Amino acid sequence: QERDSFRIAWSIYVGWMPWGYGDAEGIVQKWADKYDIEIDVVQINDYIESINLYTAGSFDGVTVTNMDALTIPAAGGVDTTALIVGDFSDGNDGVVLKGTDDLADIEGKRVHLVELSVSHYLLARALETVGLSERDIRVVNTADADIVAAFNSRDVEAAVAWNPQLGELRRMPDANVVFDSSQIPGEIMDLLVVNTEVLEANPALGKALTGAWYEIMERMSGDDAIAVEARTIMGDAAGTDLEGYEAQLASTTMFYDPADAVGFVESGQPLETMENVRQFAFEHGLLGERAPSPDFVGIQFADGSMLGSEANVKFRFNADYMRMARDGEL
Amino acid sequence: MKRIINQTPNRPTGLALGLLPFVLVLLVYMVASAARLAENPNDPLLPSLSAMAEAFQRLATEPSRRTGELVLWVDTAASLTRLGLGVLISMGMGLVVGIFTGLIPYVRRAFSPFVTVLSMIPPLAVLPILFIAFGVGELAKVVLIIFGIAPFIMRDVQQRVEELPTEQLVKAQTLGASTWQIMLRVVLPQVFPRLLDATRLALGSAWLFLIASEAIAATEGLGYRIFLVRRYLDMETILPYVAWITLLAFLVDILLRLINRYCFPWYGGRRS
Amino acid sequence: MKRIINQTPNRPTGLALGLLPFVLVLLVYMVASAARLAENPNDPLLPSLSAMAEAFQRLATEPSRRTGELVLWVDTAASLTRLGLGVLISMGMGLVVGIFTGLIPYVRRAFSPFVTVLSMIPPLAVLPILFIAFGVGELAKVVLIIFGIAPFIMRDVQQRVEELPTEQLVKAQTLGASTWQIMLRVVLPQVFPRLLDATRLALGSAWLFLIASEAIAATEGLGYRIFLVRRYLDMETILPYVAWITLLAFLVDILLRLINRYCFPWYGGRRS
Amino acid sequence: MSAVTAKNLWKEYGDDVVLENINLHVPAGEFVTIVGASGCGKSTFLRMLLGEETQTRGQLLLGDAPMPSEPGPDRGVVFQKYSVFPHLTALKNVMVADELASARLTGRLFGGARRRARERAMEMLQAVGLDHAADKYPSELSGGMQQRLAIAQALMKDPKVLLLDEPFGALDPGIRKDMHALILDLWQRRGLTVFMVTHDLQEGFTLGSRLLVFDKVRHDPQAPGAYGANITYDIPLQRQSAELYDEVRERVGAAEQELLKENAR
Amino acid sequence: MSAVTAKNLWKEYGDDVVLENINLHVPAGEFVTIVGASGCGKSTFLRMLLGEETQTRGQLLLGDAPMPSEPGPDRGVVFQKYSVFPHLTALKNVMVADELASARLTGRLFGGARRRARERAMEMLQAVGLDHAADKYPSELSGGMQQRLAIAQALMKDPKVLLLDEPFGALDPGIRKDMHALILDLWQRRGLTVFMVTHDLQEGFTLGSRLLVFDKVRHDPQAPGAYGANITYDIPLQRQSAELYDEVRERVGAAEQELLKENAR
Ligand SMILES: Nc1ncnc2c1ncn2[C@@H]1O[C@H](COP(=O)(O)OP(=O)(O)OP(=O)(O)O)[C@@H](O)[C@H]1O
Ligand SMILES: Nc1ncnc2c1ncn2[C@@H]1O[C@H](COP(=O)(O)OP(=O)(O)OP(=O)(O)O)[C@@H](O)[C@H]1O
Ligand SMILES: [Mg+2]
Ligand SMILES: [Mg+2]
Repeated sequence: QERDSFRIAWSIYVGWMPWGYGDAEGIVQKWADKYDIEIDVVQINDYIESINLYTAGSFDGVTVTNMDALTIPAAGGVDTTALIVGDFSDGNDGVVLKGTDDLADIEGKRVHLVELSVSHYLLARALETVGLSERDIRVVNTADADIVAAFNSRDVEAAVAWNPQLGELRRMPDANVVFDSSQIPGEIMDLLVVNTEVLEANPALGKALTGAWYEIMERMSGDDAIAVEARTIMGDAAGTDLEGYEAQLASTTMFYDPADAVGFVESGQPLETMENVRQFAFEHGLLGERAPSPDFVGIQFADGSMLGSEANVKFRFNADYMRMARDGEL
Repeated sequence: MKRIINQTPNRPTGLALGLLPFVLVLLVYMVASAARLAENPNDPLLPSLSAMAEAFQRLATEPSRRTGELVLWVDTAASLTRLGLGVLISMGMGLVVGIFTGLIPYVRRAFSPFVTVLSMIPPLAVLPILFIAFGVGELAKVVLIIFGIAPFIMRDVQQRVEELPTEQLVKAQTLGASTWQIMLRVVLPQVFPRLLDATRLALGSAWLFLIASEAIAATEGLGYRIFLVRRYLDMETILPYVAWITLLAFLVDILLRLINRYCFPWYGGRRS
Repeated sequence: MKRIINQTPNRPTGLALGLLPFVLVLLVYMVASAARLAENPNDPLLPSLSAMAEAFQRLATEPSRRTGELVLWVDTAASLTRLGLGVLISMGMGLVVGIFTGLIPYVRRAFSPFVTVLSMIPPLAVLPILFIAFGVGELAKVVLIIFGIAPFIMRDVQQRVEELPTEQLVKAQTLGASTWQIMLRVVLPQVFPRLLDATRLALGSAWLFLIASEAIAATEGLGYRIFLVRRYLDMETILPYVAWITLLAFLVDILLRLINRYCFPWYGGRRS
Repeated sequence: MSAVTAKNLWKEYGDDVVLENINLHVPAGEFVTIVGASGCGKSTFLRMLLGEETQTRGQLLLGDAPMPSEPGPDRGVVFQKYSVFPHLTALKNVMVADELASARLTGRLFGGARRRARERAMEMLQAVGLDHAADKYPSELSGGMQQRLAIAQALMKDPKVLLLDEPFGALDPGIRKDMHALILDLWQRRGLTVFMVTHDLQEGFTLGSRLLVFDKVRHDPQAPGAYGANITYDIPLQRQSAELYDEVRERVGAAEQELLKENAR
Repeated sequence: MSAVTAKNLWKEYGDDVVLENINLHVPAGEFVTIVGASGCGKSTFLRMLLGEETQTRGQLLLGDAPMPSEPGPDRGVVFQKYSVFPHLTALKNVMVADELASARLTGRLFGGARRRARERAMEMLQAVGLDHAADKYPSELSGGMQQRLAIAQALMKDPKVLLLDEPFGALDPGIRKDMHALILDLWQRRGLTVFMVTHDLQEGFTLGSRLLVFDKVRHDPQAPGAYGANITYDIPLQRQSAELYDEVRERVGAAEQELLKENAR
């Protein structure tokens, strides 16, 4: 049904900081006014909680990775559309070992990570590359906020983390990043997803959000004073500074230009990635105990191709709005 | 008509009244759940009672796909072990520190303000320090519980010791007791049931710290499971787990009451 | 030589003794910090006292580059507002429910078991449910505090009401008081100081829940800040914040004591 | 006019018989003292007169009507402890009686009504000799003063019957004698019917106009609760109460002085 | 032989003078009863005899040596309340005296030593008439029985001096008389020196062999703490104690019966 007031949740992460900036600087407001709607952008501290709230219907959209979008809202029956693919992790997630720089040495260790998150997925992909499986290690669920402190403890030898924590781990003496997401480029995507039904009934929401996003992108990219100031503000909001934030950006492939994003989404990569992801998710019970096979949830891609059940499509990649941005139709 | 404060329900009415709120909550839940499920049968938020019962049974009786363990029992054993250790050590520390600070003026002056300040520090905020000092294994979890409840128990025991009538201490001295003998034969046995009362009061916090520590770094445990499955909003697991924890908390509380009743028949008990 | 229980330090000795543990802890910290910093001057774990003092001063006096606000004061105001609201509402609920369940047998039978069960549910475990039910605004944080401490206060107030000597209630009736008047003029004023005592006991948990809820969804607040910088292990901020929270907790506790002392001169007070 | 009548009165708690077949007729204006072994049911009987407990068999009449089933303003009461409200000053403890009657909703009076209630209360405090302590809290009063206050409070509603459960049990012997003088004075002047439980046989004899002894007549060692207590002695104390009053007053004042003088060297 | 001697004894708390220039000489074997207004320092004096408090000026001698500065086994004590250990049965409350003496480290005896301590304790319980209640906890005993127990406990160490601070203050008059008989009996048989504080003047006169009255001689209304109490009367009660004992015993037994008979119709 048609509405004129919407709520979007975001959480602190390098690729999503622009939302906070756009909200504070009035850019989101400006675009919402243009389409005569209201958009409330809310920061949620705890990433998982923000997704849960979206799934429960408290929000119309949320910032999320491709994997969590599949396993939480989509598997929970909420038809979800990836409206904007903002970036993919290109070294922002990594496996860190103490005292060795060989990934194979991970065998038999207790690995600290946020269980069932993209870190877990990254670990699974990393283990494949050295012919190991999850059975060869022991996963210890560790809260993302505490992983840095935990790694300082003598009995922790291995961890998987994302930025900014990864940066902190990297700086510690004796720590080595033995595998990172730049070795599986494009597999960990940072998205803005919205509820499909809401989007279909209110295309203005999609247009306003996409328009705002790419205006922010334009502002923050480059080296002019405005861009530097924007990145300073984002760094500050993330609890670090300009330098720290730029270090994080360096390991992120931002799609500053909508054309790049459209190109990425329309390539075959998302399908390939989601195939891996859904197998992983199924193996770990992330699709729910009642999911009989990975095909339980259907995934639709920008070119119309499909994975899984066509009767139960709950996760869709949509390039329409990014294309409009590319073509200047917003 | 009597004033309402002078009216007492008879036994069956009383029982029925006591059940009423539970039945009401259950009904409200069932209606809300049915309404949500009618809209979206996959909605994870308010699963039906039968789905929860099924999930609980599965957790209790079917080996997990990933680890081959009976999840519920593994979690329960792990959590109760941590809780038990943390609480027992806290009790020991509370007893020793409380008796010394309560009984010996010099020790009281030296440690009582320190313990008071210690008890005001929010333990969750100093987690990083605990990690670094005690690692992230079982020890850290037990230490978090101790850090959370031991200062409280120490203060409570100290107060109970200070409340002992001076008359008793004087009497013991006129019977020739030394400080050590007074501790052993007069103070310790009288403080023990009060220690159990203090522990009962502290158990709520102990459960909280247990869950918080398991949420932060663990491979099994009741809190671990809840925070893990929270990742995919698996209320089918969370709600039965919450009920299970509540039941366990209840049983531990009753156990402590019974110990007090049967081991210390002379003790009238503190209300609460 | 007197027995050690009969020896009391004089005032200056007592004060010195009380300071001793604090000085010791400080010394140990300084030595440990210096040792770590000598090894690695960038070590974030145990910052020097001067670094912490600097960080604290910066937070307290320099406007944030991003928002132009004085971070420490914004955080403190936000947290105290939530805490205050949560605690006040809990007190109100505790007072009303406690008086009714304590005084009126029918109400007691109906709600007392329910409140008991409610007080056993670990609030952290139902955190996700609370956020969904109450949104992520201020309301949810306040509700978490209420959920965490109101059942405790209700039970405590109920017990205090039940402890009122029957003689008083009978006396009031022989003076012609109705149930409502008994509540208003006999029970309420007598229970009020006890309510403050119960609140003091519950404040530790209230802080805990405040910090936990701010960790999950907030844009300012003491718990939010600690959580935010925890990712960077920024102990320069965390430790002064912990000290600050401890100080605030202390002041609130003292405030409640003073209110009790001055507003209820007839009330001897419950120890603890 | 008869104040209280009991006809074949029984009180049982489950299988425990506390009072067994009590028959009693007390005319208005009597001062009944009740003694008996601990646990024999004296307080229970008083609680029945209060309306706190109901008989399980038989009849209990107040005047000609059945005893009301809950406490009310026609029967005042003073217990051994906890009779006064610790959170109110002496004056307010007494004023509260008028406030409750006049302000059904708030239980408080304001303005002129408050001033009048205050005056009435001050008079009552004066009557029990507490006017100098009007602004003190009960915890600041001695045990004897607290009991004076409790009596003042109980008399504010002008009850026909005054019930006293060991009112002086916790007081020192000297103070106790002052209290005897006070209660006799009030009984005289106000024409009260008084029921007073006491543990002090002496007190029972010297104070009342009639003494009741409660005791179990039958005993079953196997089942201590099988039989209840009855009135085993009902002794009219043969003195004109006015005379008695003077006599007691004299004795109270003089006794201690004499003792001291006699024995001093 | 002199048991207790006070020479120019003062006791001050800061600026508050509690006791002022007390001079006293009590030979061994006396039964000293102490009376005085509330708060005048009777308990303080007793606490000084106990060693709990120290004089601020003057001398206090036990025998010929200065009073020890803390309580010890040569001076037994019974308070009004809390004298016995609630967590021990009556028997163990008495046994504990021997256990503490013989087992310095554990405070417990085993085997034969335990049996002997048990026998001694049973004898003492018998002496105070509590042998039938040996296995009861204090909370299961009546007030009078608790005080008997406290006395038994206090006598286990064979103290030369027995200090009693209103030991019967909380008891009913009837029971109080039994206790008087008991304490006189023990005093007689064991040759104790007894100091007993009481609020009951009557008790002070009939029980002791010597009565001390504590009172303030000087008063300063501006500064109530400026002057302390002194001994204003020191009355030797001129009776042979054996006679007295018999007399009291008779009175106690007979008094109530007579009262009842006289007045019964
Ligand atoms: N609510 C009750 N339920 C069951 N038994 C009761 C109740 N109230 C009193 N009793 C019993 O009734 C008996 C009489 O009690 P009551 O208090 O009337 O004695 P009493 O004569 O006042 O004793 P005392 O002199 O010690 O005050 C006691 O055995 C007591 O246990
Ligand atoms: N530790 C103390 N510090 C200061 N003042 C004290 C202390 N102990 C007693 N006092 C004061 O000494 C005075 C005498 O007290 P004490 O208890 O000896 O009186 P008492 O004669 O035993 O009275 P009562 O008959 O009420 O028992 C009182 O005014 C009391 O306030
Ligand atoms: Mg009674
Ligand atoms: Mg005294």
